[in-house]
Amino acid sequence: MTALSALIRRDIRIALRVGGGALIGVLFFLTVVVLMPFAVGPDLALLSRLGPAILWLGALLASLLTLDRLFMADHEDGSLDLITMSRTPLELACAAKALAHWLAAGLPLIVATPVLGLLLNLDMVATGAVALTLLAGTPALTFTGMIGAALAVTLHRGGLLMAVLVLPLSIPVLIFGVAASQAVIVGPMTFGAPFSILCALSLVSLVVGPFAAAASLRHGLD
Amino acid sequence: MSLGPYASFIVTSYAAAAAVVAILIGWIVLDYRSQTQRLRELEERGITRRSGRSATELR
Amino acid sequence: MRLSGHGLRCVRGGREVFAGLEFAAASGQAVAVTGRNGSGKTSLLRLIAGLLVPAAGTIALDGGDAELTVPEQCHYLGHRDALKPALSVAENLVFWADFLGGERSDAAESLAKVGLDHATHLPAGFLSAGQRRRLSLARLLTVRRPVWLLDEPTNALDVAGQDMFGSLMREHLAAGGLIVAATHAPLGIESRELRIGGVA
Amino acid sequence: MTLIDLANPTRFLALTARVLPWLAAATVILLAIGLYQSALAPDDYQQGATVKIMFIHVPNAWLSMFVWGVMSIASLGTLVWRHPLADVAAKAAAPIGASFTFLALLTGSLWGRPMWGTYWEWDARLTSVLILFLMYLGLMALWRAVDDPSRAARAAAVLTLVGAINLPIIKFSVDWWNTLHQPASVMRMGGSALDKSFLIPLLVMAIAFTLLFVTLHLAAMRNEILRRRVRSLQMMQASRIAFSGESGSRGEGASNEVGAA
Repeated sequence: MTALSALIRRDIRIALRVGGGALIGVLFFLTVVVLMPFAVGPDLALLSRLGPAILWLGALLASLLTLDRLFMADHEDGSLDLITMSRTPLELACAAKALAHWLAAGLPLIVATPVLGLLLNLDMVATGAVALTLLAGTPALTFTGMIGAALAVTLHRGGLLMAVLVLPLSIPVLIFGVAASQAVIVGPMTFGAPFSILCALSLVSLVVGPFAAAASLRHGLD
Repeated sequence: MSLGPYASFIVTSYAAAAAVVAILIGWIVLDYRSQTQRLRELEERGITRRSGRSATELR
Repeated sequence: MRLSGHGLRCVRGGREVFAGLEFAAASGQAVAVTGRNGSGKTSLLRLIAGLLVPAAGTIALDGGDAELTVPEQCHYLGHRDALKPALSVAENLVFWADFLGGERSDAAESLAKVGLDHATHLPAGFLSAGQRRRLSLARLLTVRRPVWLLDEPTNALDVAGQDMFGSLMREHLAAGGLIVAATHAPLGIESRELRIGGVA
Repeated sequence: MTLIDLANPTRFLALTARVLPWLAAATVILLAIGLYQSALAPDDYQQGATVKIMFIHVPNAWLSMFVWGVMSIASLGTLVWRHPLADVAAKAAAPIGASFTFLALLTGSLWGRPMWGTYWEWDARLTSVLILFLMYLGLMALWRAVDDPSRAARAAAVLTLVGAINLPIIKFSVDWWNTLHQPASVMRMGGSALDKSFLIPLLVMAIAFTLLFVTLHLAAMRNEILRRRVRSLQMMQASRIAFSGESGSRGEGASNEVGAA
């Protein structure tokens, strides 16, 4: 346990220090969401209808695009070798890294949601629903995105390739995340059904993500 | 002076401005203290500037 | 304790690096792996460290902790320092000590041994290449592991640093540890030579 | 005291220490007068008492642009004149500018709520200020992303100047976009048609806030100079460590490693 908490603490510390990128994700989220009205038009009624979708897309892109350095930095400076050799199972180490990333980069997105909800003319209930679905859904994004980050190390390519690999995997999360938020705002579905599927998706990715990432890292090291 | 039906908005605006300016001042003061503190620590370890002058001295 | 490899074959990128490699080292012994560039010195170390999978052959550590795998009982000091420039010297070292776990000694003491005790709170990014190497060595001292796998360990170290490193290696061997080092330069301690890739 | 004299950071620190108390005092006095006058200002016949929000909204909106202007001049100083304090000035101004811009947005939306019925309207002015705010945040992120301040300075200077050129274009585009969708602007504050009873407090507040900025900016610049001294001393310390081995009791012999300074 000390090993994992040490890893989590280190990653969060690096993310928050000078040169770290924890808050750039939030800034990206903000910028993407602000761009939308310029394409859609400033019609508040329309924006509030599209609001959950815009927020979800923004959060999806922000949480996936910040992921591509998750293993790359550790690979470049040799830390990944030591992590692989250590007595901590690589799966757990991967899970710890993903958790640290979610705490440093995912949680701020959820905190920023109410402000953006204001810009998109969402009312309190709708904003709360979006924030809640993001809270349940972003772990799934981080943990599936982690697989792409591990592949990026293996293939020595980051950036767009990773996005292309991971974005299709995140479609289910997007579907149920937006569906659950829309259910609160317009109906006719109940909030419960899509939300529990969303939670299930998160739980599944919590299990599958670390194993897939660890497997791809193990085979990719050379 | 009566602020009318929207008093809370006016008060909030002024309060927010005061709060943000207070945070700015607080940040600048704390930052100043921590930087001078670190300079003093470095000096105690015998690390001085090439000019030989004290780094914290302002005059 | 005895570290040995039998019939090791290493294939990288479809090219056979070496085959039928045998080696053995017992407690208190150092093996200097030599050979021309590309002969597979680094590959051998990475095979032992479990970072590469041998195409054939086995690696065994007799007399080690039966609960642990061979890599878990090794220190690997590669070309890259595994240091984060944003963290301080002490934070870097304490992180690895916490993460790697097992028996450990005082981090401050190790830093003093490698001559970095005045830099504990400086960001690692301020260190020179030689100082970074010293910090990596402090990791080997802080966390106890019987087997040290060293890849060109004296790179970037100055003469004084090499002397310091020599005495640290001697201490480690005297305490019953063993060392496998890939090197061009003389290791500075008594060692058996394992020449791979044949005579050029 | 000329600009050349100010190039010496030590002399700049001395000047700052002398000037800051006076500046702070002037700021406090002017702010007090401005606040008093705005409290006495009459209600607007259309907007009622909410017009009082204008007295802080407008100075902040003015500063949001003024600070970018200051940073642009500082950026020219970095790129063209290579004035040693220019990038210190640019870096120190960014968070202060961002704070004022944030206040302009916040007070704008609080002012808009009674007028529009919502906190946020994609009104051309507010939207432009929002984009400006994002650019401030991006600039701060750039400063943070690069460890070496002199390297970050170049990049930030280029971005600031590009921003300065782009801002009018953005403003124009947003205006066009806005009128395309909403023929009638929701809120019109006649600029020069403002009554004298509003104009004087507004001017006093604007000057007071500008003075506040100058005070904070000088103090933040002083911090930045000290931060850089800490940094360079730490670098010196890092390169000196090897020598401390010399006097160590372990007798490992002298090391003459100098380290990357």
